[in-house]
Amino acid sequence: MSDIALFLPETVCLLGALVLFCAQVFGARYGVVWGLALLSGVAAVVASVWTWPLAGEPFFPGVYRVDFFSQFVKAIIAGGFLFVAAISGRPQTVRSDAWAEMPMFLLLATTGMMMLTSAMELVTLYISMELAAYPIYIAVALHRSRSIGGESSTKYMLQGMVASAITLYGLSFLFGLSGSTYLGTISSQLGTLATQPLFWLVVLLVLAGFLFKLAAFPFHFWAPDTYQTAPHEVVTFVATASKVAAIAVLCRVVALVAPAGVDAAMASRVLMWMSVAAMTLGNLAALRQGDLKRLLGYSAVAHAGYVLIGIQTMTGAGLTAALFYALGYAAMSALCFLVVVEIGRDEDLVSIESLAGLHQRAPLLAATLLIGLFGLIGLPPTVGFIGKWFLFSAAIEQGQFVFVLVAAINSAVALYYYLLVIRQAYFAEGTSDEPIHTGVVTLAVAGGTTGFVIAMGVVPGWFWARSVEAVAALMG
Amino acid sequence: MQLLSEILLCPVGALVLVLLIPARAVQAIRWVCALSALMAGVLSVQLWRTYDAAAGGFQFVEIIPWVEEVGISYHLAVDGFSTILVMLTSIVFFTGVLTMWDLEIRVKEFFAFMLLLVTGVYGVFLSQDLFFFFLFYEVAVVPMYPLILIWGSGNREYAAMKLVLFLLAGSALLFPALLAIYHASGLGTFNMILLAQKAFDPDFQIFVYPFVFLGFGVLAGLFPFHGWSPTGHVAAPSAVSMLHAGVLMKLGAYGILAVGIRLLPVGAVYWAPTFATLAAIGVVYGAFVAIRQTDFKFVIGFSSVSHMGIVVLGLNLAVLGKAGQDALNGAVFQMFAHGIMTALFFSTVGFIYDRAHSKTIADFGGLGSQMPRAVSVFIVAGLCGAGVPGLASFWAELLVFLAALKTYPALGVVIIVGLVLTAIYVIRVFSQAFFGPVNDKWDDLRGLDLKGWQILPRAILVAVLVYFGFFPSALLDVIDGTTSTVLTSFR
Amino acid sequence: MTLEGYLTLSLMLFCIGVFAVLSQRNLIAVLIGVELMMNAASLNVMAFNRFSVTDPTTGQIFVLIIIGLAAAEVAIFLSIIVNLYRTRRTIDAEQLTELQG
Amino acid sequence: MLEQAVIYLFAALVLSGGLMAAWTRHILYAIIGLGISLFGVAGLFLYLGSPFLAAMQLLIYIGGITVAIVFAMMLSIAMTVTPPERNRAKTVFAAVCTAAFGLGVFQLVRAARFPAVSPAPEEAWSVGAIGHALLTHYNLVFETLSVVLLLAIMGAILIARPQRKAAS
Amino acid sequence: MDTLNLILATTFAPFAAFVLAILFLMRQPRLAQVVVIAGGTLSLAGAVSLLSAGPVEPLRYLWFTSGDIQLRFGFLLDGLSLMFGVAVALITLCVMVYSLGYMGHDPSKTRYFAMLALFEWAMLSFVYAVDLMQTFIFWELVGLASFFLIGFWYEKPSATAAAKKAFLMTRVGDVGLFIGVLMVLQVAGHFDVPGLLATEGGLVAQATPAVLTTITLLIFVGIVGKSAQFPLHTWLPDAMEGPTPVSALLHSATMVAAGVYLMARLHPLFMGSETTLGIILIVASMTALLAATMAMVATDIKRVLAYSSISQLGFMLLGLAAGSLFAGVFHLITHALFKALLFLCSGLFIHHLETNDMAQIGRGGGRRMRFATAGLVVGGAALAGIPPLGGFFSKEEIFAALGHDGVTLFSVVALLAAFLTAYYTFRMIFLVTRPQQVEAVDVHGDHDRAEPLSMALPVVLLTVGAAVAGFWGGDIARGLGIEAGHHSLAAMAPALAVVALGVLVAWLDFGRQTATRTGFIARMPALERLFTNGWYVDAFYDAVIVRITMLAATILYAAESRLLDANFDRLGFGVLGLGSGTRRLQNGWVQFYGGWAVVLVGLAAAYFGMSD
Repeated sequence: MSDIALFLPETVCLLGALVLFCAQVFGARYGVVWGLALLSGVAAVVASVWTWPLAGEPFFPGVYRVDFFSQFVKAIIAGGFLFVAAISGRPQTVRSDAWAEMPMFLLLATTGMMMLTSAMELVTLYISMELAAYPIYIAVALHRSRSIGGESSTKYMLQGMVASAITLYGLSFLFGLSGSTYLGTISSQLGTLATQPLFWLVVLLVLAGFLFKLAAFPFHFWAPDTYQTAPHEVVTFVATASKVAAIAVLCRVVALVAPAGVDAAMASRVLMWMSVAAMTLGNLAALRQGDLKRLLGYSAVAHAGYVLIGIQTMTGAGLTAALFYALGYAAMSALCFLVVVEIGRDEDLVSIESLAGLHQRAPLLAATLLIGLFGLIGLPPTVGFIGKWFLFSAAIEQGQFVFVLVAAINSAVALYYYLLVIRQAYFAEGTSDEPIHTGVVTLAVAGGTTGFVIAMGVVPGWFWARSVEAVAALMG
Repeated sequence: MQLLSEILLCPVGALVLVLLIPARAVQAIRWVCALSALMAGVLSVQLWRTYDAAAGGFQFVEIIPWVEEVGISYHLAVDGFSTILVMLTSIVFFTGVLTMWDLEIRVKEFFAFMLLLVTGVYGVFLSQDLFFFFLFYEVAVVPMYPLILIWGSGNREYAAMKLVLFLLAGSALLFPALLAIYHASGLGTFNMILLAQKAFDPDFQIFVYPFVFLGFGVLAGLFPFHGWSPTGHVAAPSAVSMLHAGVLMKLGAYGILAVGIRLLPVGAVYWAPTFATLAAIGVVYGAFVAIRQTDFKFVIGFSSVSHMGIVVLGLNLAVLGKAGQDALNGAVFQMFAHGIMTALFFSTVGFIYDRAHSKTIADFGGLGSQMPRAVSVFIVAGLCGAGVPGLASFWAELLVFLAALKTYPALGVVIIVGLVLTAIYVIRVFSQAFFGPVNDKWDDLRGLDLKGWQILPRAILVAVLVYFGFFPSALLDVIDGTTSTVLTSFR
Repeated sequence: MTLEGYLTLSLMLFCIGVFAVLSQRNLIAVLIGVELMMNAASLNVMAFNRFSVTDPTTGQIFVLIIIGLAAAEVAIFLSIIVNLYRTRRTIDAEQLTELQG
Repeated sequence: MLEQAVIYLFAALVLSGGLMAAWTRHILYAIIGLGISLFGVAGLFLYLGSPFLAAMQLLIYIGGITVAIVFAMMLSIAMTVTPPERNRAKTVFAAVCTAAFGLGVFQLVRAARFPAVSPAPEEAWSVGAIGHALLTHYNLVFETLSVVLLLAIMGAILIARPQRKAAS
Repeated sequence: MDTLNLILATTFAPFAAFVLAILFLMRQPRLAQVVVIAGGTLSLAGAVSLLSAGPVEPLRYLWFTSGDIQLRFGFLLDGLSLMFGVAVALITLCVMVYSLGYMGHDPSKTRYFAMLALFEWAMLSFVYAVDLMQTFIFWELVGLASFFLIGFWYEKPSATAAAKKAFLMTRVGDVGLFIGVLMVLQVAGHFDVPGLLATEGGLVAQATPAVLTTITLLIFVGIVGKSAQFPLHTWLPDAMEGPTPVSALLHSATMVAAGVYLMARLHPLFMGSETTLGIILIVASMTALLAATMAMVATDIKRVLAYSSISQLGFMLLGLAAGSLFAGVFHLITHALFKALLFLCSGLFIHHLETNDMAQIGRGGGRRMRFATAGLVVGGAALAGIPPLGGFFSKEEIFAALGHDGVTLFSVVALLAAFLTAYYTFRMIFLVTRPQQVEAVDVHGDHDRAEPLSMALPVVLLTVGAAVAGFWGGDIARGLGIEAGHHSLAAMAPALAVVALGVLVAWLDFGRQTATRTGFIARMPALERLFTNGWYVDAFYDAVIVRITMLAATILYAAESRLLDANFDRLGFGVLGLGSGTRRLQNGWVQFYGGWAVVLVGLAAAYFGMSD
């Protein structure tokens, strides 16, 4: 019973996937499927939040850990799924014969991500990673236009496979170095392991798969392509839930090796350089983009860099900041993609030009986009500002002044392309004045998420306290 | 709720209201803004009257813990400086709303952004928490982009982008610096009053101070990082220029003062000669460049560079001890005076532009007979800019020049000679645009001069300039006590 | 053969896989490269399982899972290739350059 | 001695098959190379103490995966008939990258110290033990694998099938 | 009324009038006139009653405090300020009344009268100021009023240009004064004039000689600007573009005399520095001579008067610098009266005959305008120094002061200037009153309309004043607390002689029936050109100073736009270019992407390998 309680969120997701599978088999109308998906999403969120006070290790000891960290992140991931489900009322860019399956795949991926945050054993970790990845590979390929979806899904999956093979190779060494697949056991041997350079390389290899998910340099090349050409709803999922899961597992791994102290400095340094490269490349490449989703893809690369600032500190404060930022980032990019979904209803590709006149056609969407982009820029009163504040603060605490300076300059550079988007939405005159009709559910979600982004920015205290608690559970 | 929160609430509340009012109810939106501005004004005057200048220091303190784990709190308090700067903001806010009363395009959005901007400005002046200080700082800066872009004129896209990029590049310097201050203190608090009591390691101060100074300096129009300012002024709509030059640029100077000088005294002293020179160059340079401008707003823009140079110069001289009191008094006074003055400038130029659709000086001629009131108002502002006694900025310049002369005689002489340059560009505008043969082209402007309530905002600004021109002690008494407190660490 | 020998062998296999992934033009051949990489990892695990680990079931299950996942992966990737081939009429990695910049 | 020789033979198979797969321009040869290499790996598994895995490797990999690849190969008739030219620059690039990676890892592996234990008793290697572990310690993994396989099959079918008209 | 209320009424009555007029009476010019003249009258009454009450202790009130600086606002009521105050108030009132006629048809009358009121307020406050900073402030405000009044007819480009020139050139002087004043503060720690002048603990005692010299020289720079001394004198002739009453009031009688007044006020300080006195002597004597030469060749009556003002101001400064406070102040007051008179007379001519040219005035029948002609002759005689008119005595005092140390170069120059003064003055009188023929112009008949009461009355009043002013010397000396010297006829002889010579030459050139009506200078064309072009000072300014300033502005503006701004833009575009470059990394070759990952992992491995 208690095992079921501890495993409740994943169970709910799996059950939801099963129900969706059945619905699909029986040829239910998409409206029904959508309703069920929403229901599953709500149930998953509720289940995750319900399990917040719980802690324990279901199945066999050491395999799977349920603590506040994992459940907190699961709630976010479930929230991400719910968001995607909510805006998928009419997923036009998804191949029409796959509408019914799409929520199921995403729900399975959600399950994988949830497991990822709890997995304490290498094989479980690996298989969770693949469970989280495969449905997305599939979903990306299910674009209504094969010619658009084909290339990017191929590239995406290919890079994913290579990254996961690298991870796998790393895991094999980890297994060999410690003689165990249990993270608990591995961390207990940290004292001897940490003195070996190979161990740190192996940690890096293991991180490859997660850095890939996070779209961090040098595993970021898929991001712009996939963001640009995958179905809008799927990208939304990739940009929100998937990122959170990746950050969570990065935190998990880093928390594992952080006690190595001085020995961890080199790994930390490597992550720092990755962070610099990611944010610089991401921001620079985004400067000259014409496609909104592609731009957001590069922005995601840059944000991966920002998140790594927190992670590379390998301190509680840094991980807390990274987690906090992950939460905020998911919400912010969700807002942007909500607008993408709405205006890209009939378009395979969403160019920045197509935002022209948005403030007239759909003032609320324009405002949503504005808040989302303000968040990504890092402006108050959104969470983007305080999130960056915490991240930078954690790094400064480690004396990384120049690094933070580089990051701050990066965010100033980033301003340019975000503002161009805002300019298009708010300033350019569109060819059509026709209002964009937005569903009630989408509007509600937009309002809620906007509120969330601002609430996190204005009263960060509660969220920060939760993040602190979560990281305490992680490190403890 | 206490006074300072009430002041802050005025724009915030109005913002919420404006967002709730449908965009078609233009008149309602205007009235909400005007009333909130009026209320803020009344409260600011109350603050000014009730602030106990004799006691000095921080008063009206409000602290609510915000994120206790990291020591962030909602912490409002004012000293003499912020008291008068809050008043400045209120005046410019109110007159700005009135100036834009005729706006017809996207009124709701305009006032929403403007209220956001004003919120940020109030927030910076009132916050005594480093985090909120920076937060409000960013809040104040960013609405400039849409404001210029959508309601601006001329090369607005370029100007808006340039402005925001410059300013946020500045805040990129601030970001690590402020955090470094927080961590170096080891106090675990962002409370600026507590941080100010902490004696930071001198090497640390010397390292961090330039970041703080330059970061805020960009916003203060510091030479050579002033490029955004004239371009931005030119493109912006009048109320935005008013707020921008009148108040926003003061944020930069105030930041240098509140963070740089208060928290990092040793660094400030170490760097003061360098930065004082830079500021002095800006004073003369801005004046020279203004002479060659062909556009009203560019003249004003470069004059702002020049005048803000005086402020920054004053701040730097303040820490050098020889005439610190005068320098700092002068700098703060100049912030106020320049704020009102440029607000007046832009309010009027905007008015003329809205009617004539030209800002080119050479296009006009003899405008004095066509729009005598608008021109008179502009002349008052111009004379204030030229440092004519009887208008507020004379005192400010007097004090700063005095300090400059005492501290660096040669530099002092140079910037005082710069007064001639100031006179040149001011008089040049007068004689080219307002005097001289009447240009028939603008005869249809005769009926369009300031009238009725349009006079009100300009009259308020002129009245303020004259009032403090004759009764400087009304400001100086408030400033002086705080100045001595700030400067105790430099004696 | 010693543990080091196996490790070197698997590293070489991994590198061969990497080389195949990076140099082959046919996407199927690229997939083969990935398979080689995964096999290298399997070989590693089994070697450690033999020489460094007390409980040999762990490694075996690890490899079993790897094989299973490889099967799933191949299935999905092949279907994606098929999907690609339908419109592009090619599975040449070098011709997939529509998305750039 | 003989055992060692066989082990080296399998190792040679692994490498040569791999090289063949990696170098050839003909997809068919590549698949054959893969088969050889996998066969070698299976053989090594045998000598590393796990006949079970060797069998699995043969069954699933060579029997399943390779065959699937062959089917897929038939799609791309054009590339099968006229293998594409080798892109010299890319090959060099690939070689350099690979070498950097290989050398980097190699120097660390060589320097690394791994725990050495005496070989486990024979019964620990039994298939029964594996089965037991799969149902106890690794039940989660085992269940998950089934989900993954299921979704992979569904996904593969969904992606590869010709597009139908919308079902809604 | 006690002194405080009296002085406040004196100074602030015009201010109140100004505020009322400018804010509320733009549409009611008649009412504005009344208000302003009422204010002026009140001032005059106040000034007179203050003078009659005699000197009192200075009044001081704290204006503001900044650190250790205390700025006071107050009134210094000693003989000097009381006398000059009355002169100012009197002449101002005269000019105001005169303007009723002169500006009667101007549409912007209110603005005009308001500015006159502003001027009077500023000037009186300046005169009575007890604090050096207060002095400076009102000195500036006086200049401001001057700017507006010169440019009153702003549609006229020449007026605008003149106003601009006046403002800027006096600004140059003001900068010197400003620095000087600030230096005073640095040395003395306060601005209190009586305190600075005190023989014990005053500035002379506090400052080292070098500092004192610097300070006084800086203050003198201000005086040079305001009192139109060489080389900053060129704005004054141009300032004649303003309405003639304004010229009478500001640009001859009162405002330009502010410089002289300031020197008189601070006389003890100047006496403390020999160097400064020497320089002042040189500058003042040069000015007196140069301006006189220019007046010789001018044809515009107002310009002649303007040059003469410059020259006479030079005389005053000569007197002061020669050590005689009395000489300077005496000449200041007499000059104020007769020069105001001369301007008002010229205004009558100009108003009626609508020409500035002396010859045309003469031909147009100027001499038939009785009040104007009478005033012109009396005032001219006073200017030339014909006894027993005002100018004779005051100028005599200056010669005496100069001759105190024997015959010096300065005395000679002054005599030369006095000769020229007599010459050009009578040239003016003769050109107006003795034209070769009078053309039949239709304006002859109605002299009442030509010289209405409002304009005639002040002329008459000032004519009387100019005539009798010479006999006030004793009173003025007493007011200053100085024993007036008595000069023997022998001492007066040279001056009388040169004046007589001047008149004679003027008669020969212009007065007699057969005169050619060209000056003797026409026989020296080079010199004539030099004089006509004002010794090429303006040309020098245009060619050098203005050009250098504008060149600097141009260069800096070019630097701003091409160097600074362009480079920031370039930086921005550079980053954008980097962006385009970075995009090329994403070249579409998926294997290239993989290569990155692999090679970087290899590099990381190498990095970790280095740890040993």
